Amino acid sequence: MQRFSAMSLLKNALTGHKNWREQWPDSQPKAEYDVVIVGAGGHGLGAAYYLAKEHGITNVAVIDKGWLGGGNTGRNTTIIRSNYLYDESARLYDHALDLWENLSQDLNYNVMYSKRGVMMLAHNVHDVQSFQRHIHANRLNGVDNRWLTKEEAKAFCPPLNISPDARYPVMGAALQMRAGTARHDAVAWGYARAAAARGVDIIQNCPVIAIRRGADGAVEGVDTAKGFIRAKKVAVSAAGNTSVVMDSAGVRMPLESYPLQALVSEPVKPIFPCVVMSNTVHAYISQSDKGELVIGSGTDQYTSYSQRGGLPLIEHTVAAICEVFPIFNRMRMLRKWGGIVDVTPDRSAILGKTPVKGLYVNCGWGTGGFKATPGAAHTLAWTVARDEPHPINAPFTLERFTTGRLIDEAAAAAVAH
Amino acid sequence: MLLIHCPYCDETLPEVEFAYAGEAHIARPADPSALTDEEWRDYLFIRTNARGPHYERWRHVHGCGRFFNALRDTVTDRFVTTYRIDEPRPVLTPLEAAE
Amino acid sequence: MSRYRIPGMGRVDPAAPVSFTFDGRRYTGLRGDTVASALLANGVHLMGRSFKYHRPRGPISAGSEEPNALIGTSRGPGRFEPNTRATVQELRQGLVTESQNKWPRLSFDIGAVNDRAYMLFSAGFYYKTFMWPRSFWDKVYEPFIRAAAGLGKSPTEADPDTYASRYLHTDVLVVGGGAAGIAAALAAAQSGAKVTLVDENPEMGGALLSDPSVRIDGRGSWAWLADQLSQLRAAGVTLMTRTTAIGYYHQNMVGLVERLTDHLDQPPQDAPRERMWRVRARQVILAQGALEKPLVFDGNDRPGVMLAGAAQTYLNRYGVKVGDNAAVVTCHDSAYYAAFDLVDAGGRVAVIVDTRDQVRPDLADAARSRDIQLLTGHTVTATGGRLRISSIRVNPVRNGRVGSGRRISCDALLVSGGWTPSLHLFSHTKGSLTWDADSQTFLPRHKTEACQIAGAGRGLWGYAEVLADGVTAGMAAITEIGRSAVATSARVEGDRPGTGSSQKELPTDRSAGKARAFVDYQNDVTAKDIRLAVREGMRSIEHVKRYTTNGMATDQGKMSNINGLMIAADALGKEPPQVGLTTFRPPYTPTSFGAFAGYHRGATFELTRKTPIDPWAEAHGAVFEPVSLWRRAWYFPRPGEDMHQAVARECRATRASVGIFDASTLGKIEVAGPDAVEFMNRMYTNPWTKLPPGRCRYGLLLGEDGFIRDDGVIGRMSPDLFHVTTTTGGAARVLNMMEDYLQTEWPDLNVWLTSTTEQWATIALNGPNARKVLEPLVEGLDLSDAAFPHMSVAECSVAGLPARLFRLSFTGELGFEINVPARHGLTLWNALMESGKAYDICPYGTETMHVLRAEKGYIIVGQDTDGTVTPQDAGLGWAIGKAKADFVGKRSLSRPDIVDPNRKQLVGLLTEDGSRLEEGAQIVLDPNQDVPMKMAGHVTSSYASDALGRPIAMAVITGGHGRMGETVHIPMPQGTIRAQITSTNFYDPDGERLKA
Amino acid sequence: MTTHDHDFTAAPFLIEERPWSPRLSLRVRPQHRETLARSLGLDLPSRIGHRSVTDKTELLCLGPDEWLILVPAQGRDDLMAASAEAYAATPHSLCEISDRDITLRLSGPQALTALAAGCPRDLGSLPIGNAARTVFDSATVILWRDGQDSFRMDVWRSFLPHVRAILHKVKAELSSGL
Repeated sequence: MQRFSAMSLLKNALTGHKNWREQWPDSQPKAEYDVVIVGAGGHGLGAAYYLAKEHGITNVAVIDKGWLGGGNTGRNTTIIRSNYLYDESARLYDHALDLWENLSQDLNYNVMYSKRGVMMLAHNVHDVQSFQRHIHANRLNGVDNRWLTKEEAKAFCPPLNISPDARYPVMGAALQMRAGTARHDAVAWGYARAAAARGVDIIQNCPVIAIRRGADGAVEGVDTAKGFIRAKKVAVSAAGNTSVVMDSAGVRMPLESYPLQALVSEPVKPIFPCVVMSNTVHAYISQSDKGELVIGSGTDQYTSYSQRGGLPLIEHTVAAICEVFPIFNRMRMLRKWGGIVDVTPDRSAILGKTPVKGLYVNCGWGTGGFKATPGAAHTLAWTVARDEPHPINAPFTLERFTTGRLIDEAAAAAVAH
Repeated sequence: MLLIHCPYCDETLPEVEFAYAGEAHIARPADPSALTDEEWRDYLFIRTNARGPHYERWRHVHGCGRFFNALRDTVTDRFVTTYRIDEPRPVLTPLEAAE
Repeated sequence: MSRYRIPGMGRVDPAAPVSFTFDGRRYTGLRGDTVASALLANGVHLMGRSFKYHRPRGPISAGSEEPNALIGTSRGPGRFEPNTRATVQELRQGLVTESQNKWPRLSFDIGAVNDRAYMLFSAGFYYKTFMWPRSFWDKVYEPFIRAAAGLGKSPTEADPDTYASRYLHTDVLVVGGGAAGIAAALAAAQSGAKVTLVDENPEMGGALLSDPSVRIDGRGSWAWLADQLSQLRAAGVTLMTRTTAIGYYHQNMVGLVERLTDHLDQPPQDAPRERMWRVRARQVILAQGALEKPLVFDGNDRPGVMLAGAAQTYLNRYGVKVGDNAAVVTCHDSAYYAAFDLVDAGGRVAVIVDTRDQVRPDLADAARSRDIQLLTGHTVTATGGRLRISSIRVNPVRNGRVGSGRRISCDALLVSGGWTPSLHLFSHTKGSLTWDADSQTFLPRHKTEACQIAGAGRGLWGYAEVLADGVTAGMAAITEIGRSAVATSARVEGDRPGTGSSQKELPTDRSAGKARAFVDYQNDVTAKDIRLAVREGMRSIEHVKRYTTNGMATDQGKMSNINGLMIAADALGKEPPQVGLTTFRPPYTPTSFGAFAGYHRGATFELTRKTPIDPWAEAHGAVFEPVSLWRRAWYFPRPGEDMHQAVARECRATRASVGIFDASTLGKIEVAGPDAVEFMNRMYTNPWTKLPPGRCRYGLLLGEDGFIRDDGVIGRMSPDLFHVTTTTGGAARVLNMMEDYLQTEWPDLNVWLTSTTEQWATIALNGPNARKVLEPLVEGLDLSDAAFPHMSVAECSVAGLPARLFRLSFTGELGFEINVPARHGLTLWNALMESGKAYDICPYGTETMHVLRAEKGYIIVGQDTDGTVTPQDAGLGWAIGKAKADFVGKRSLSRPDIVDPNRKQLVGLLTEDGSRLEEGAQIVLDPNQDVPMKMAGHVTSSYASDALGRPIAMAVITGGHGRMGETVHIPMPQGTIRAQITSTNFYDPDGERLKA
Repeated sequence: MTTHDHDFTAAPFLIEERPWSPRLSLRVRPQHRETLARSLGLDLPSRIGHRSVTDKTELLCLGPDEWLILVPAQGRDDLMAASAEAYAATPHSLCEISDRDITLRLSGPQALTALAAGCPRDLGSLPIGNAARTVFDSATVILWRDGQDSFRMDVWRSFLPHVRAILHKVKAELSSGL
């Protein structure tokens, strides 16, 4: 792999950038691989990278129906945090956070992980109770997360409106300083480049038609638009389309896919230093390194694969932003787009083995998949390589929906009485 | 914003009057206690999540208040048909399926 | 009269000068000018700086697609907005504008050093560096990158303006008021259909406004236009100008934003600044025309370089000459007409450089007759000048080889790279496009919505064709909705048909690596950036776009997408459609947040529900808390009291004598019908069959997953009638859940549900003296403990009002809940306060309610439960009807993990040091472990209890019910607290006081 | 109606709060509709959104098994009695909701425009003499069209202040002439 560095940049600059090589080849499928990963998003490419890097499995193909990184990896609002309530979630997301901190150096690709702090606003007594519970649990789990008074919150994020007359007055906030954002496309590209350099084939524009199983029920490979690809191990990491792919292997999933919308404003000079989330009014906002305000919306009420999504939801989201940050009322929306998120009944991911021999799955991340990218990919690689759960992804099984051992972060933030 | 035909009001009305109510034709088992944990899980959690024609339920919550069924293409979001809760699941014509 | 203004030309009003400032300097323009046209009239081309290299830039367009001339505009405090397009902002008296992204000033900008080091800032450069040493990223590199980001400055004050929104239903919506749109609207209107015609400009007409010389039906185009508009009005067509169709949503819903005041000198009182229209149309006609493309060559961004069509617009619409000595470079016929108009208006055009070898003879002749030098088969390889173009370098191209160049001086360069049909809204619908090899453009193919596309948007050119196509579209639309009309046709003279081609960057005789040939002006993306991206493996246009940021500027690629695609396709050796076209996203042009928020700001951001007693609470200084959509009285501080003192007093008064509480927000549902009891048996965990009328019972509602969803006291009014109460936040959910089961699972049951939450005002009286306060007001009911024991309900009259009276308690004291028709709520409250005077009756709020119930161990769903708690976990196993075969959630209670004895169970906690625990504090069994610690549970409720003279707490702890008396540990930052596990029933465990 | 003598040059439309009057929700299975109608002496329209009036008692069909009854104060008790009488033979539910809703009257040349600010339905096509349960802004409302530009709006008590606030914003907006 051609190393990136300040020197190489300078050298190439002086030679008119004629000598940069392609970051990953446009591979065509071989007849057989040790592992086929379905879905070339950050999660799938990352899993391939860690398979090659940490488990020496390089005969790997990552196949995607479109272009790599063209799904939710390239459509999300790039929020990264790990201050989750339950031990299982906290471990997984904090593991991801540890990997995020060194990812640029590890991949030799600047993914611009920006530790600018994620602040979650409390608007009522119930929020305060819920956040305190998170903060205490995080402290005992070694996850950083602290309480801010509303004045401290204002000091940390000056545009914030802390007037007591607000419809939903700010009563305080929880701040995770280690959290922040990253450059989403760079994550997919960085993993793709590093994986390809280790021999992984990245096969784009190659829709999977079905997962093929043998007489013994075990996985044999995948039928694709470019023909059958033999593989004893197949890992599905297809986000919104996971149900469809798994269905072809005869595995029915506890998933529903919803449209999720996001938007950016016109670029302005730095005004917004951190990431702010308000679950009560549904406002999620940060400012990109380009100067755009990046704003996350909620999911539409109905399941859909259309990547469209309606106007009313966007109107509410923007109203919420202007309620919490009144100075943005005259800012302009530049672009809004939709993604498809796959949601499980307990809003936590499914990550690991399936009832089918040789079939692995990584899905159900809902609206929070980006932040987990390195952690999910890293532990999925382990599970695929050893055909056993990683201590960190072990709780995120399919079985939990049978036994009732749910990891219900959403319910834990139950609505107020 | 979708337009939805309420089979009870027999009018096509804006989505904001309606609430989505999940996949249709998942009947509550007559005797849940007779079910295995797996069967009960399937009832509780397993969903088709179809990419294409999808049988689903809506409630005309800000109108007549009725729950009803719909067949909607989840790729185009276009409704093929809506029907009363007591009506049988309409058979999908190949043409509609092709959509 | 400004130097570059041509008297007698344009649609501006020479008699109405308008004064404004730009970067502090005062200028005068005319009514009808945009900021750009007014500055150009004053000879000012330099209006902005680019994003990355801070290169000097002037307006390249005359419309909303402008990427360069972005300015800050303001009108007094709180009314500043950045990134306004000078080519769109209409002049108004006293308008204050400023340039952006420069320091110290526009003409001399330090940031321009980036331009010197441009070689370093190649596409994707930041992915390749800033990684060493690691710590530098947070501390040095990123802050530097972020500081350099952005164009204009964000507003810093709240916006004093208001915004409006409106729904509109129409038969036919026509987007675009040019020739095609007008023809379509008129054709449709003739059928009697309800037609709405919208255009983003201040006046209808589109390109016609820039082509006054064309004659239609024997009249000059402007006269014809005026006549058409009056015909449209006569036909009842709704005409909306300054109105942008921002997005095309499901089933023909189109979002429009109407700009109402930004162009006004003095907006009327209460006028909204903008209005969002949500239009539902049976048919949509897209007549958005086409956008002209620049040509890509070294130095194509110098101020003075401008689209030919824009120059033609400035000339004909604003009477402004963009230069004294213009040059033209083009690959499309349309630029010739711009040149001809300029000369005919007394200007000079030195040369027309056409990249094509052949030109239409009539155009060549017309050029010669105007003494315009015509160079076909030539290319432009450089431009001279710094803040304004001074010359171009032109070279002949003979079969691919670029000959030697010569310099031609000019003060303006009109460029045309051909035209791109505007299909933005069409692609919002996911309609598919097809590549047309002849015109080298994408054209609409498969439609997903009920729409027609007309005119230049379909790649048509020349008014005759476009007008005819508009009529066809209009007819098609009305036919679709079952109407009809007679098609008309228009006669066009002096039409301006034209053809052309799309180009990659122009050939040059210099090192391509050195060329500064811009594709995306604002983001400073050059042709070689795109080729570099391709070289690095970016094969889809999506990757190229994201890697180079081409097309991601505030024009959203209107200027750059196709040029970028042509270059990428060339680099990949593919046809453009194989490389793909990035999908256009709403909004069509940047749209202010305020327009989306509409009325939903401040007090009306979201509705606030208030009870009938709320005015009394407000008048008596209550502090409120938001609970779901309601606002509830939290506590009633007396002068000098803080929350803690107020709550302690309220608790003491209630336990000592009597307290009064507004419980009106509790959800209430009337469950009526012969099968009511059967329905209740199926929904709630409890058994209901044996509950006699006149009695009530605590009811517990689960989800099918077995977890607690809601609870409340339920009274049986008669054999077939239950008065169900729910939690405040749960009311709507519970009713919806009941309706769901009733309608879809058990339609056979004869039961009907009615929400009566707001029918009743509910007032709770608690305390040893509650009966004494209530008794005098009650008629038709014996309140004695014998006649009306705990958990009774009856209908009677209270204070002369019809009432449903419950005897129940959420405090452990003798308690009553009185329901009266809501409009009488305040009357009853006052009557009880009056009657309670003798007993120092004390109004209390939700906080005291929480403390009192905690002292009794009564749970709050959502606080002591969190959606993962079963009845057994909460110690409510007694509320389950063991004999019942089934009820909602029963099956889940036998799942393996649910019967696990080590589940977290609700218990009481008493700290050893008497300190008050924090709600949410985590509990461990072994305090001597390292982080991460094994947590055993957490504190769900914690209060200072006046009654017990010590703090109390409730918590869920793994296997808690089996750990009574055990000591657990709560590690806090200040140190670990020891606490003992107890029952949750802290106060009056035997419930003597209830029986008072 | 008070709309006629009102001066709409001052305000584009008029908002009045209607005085309290009894209001009941009647629920019965469609197949028992006619039987019950007979025993209660009411004319229960079968089509959702349709209304009927019998001696000062106004009825509106809100759902396949749901009717809203506006009855004069004196008629209320008789109706209750008749309902109790009929219950055994024809099971149904008659629930008093007189205090749940408050009714506004909107009238004037711009009444429709005002409603279009918050109601997504095409109210222009709502026939005079019909009614619809729908939404205005974030509140469920019942809209009765009494005339070309005369509407009644039933709103749940606690939602009224919000609805009023929005309507007043619209009023100011329309008064500005833009």
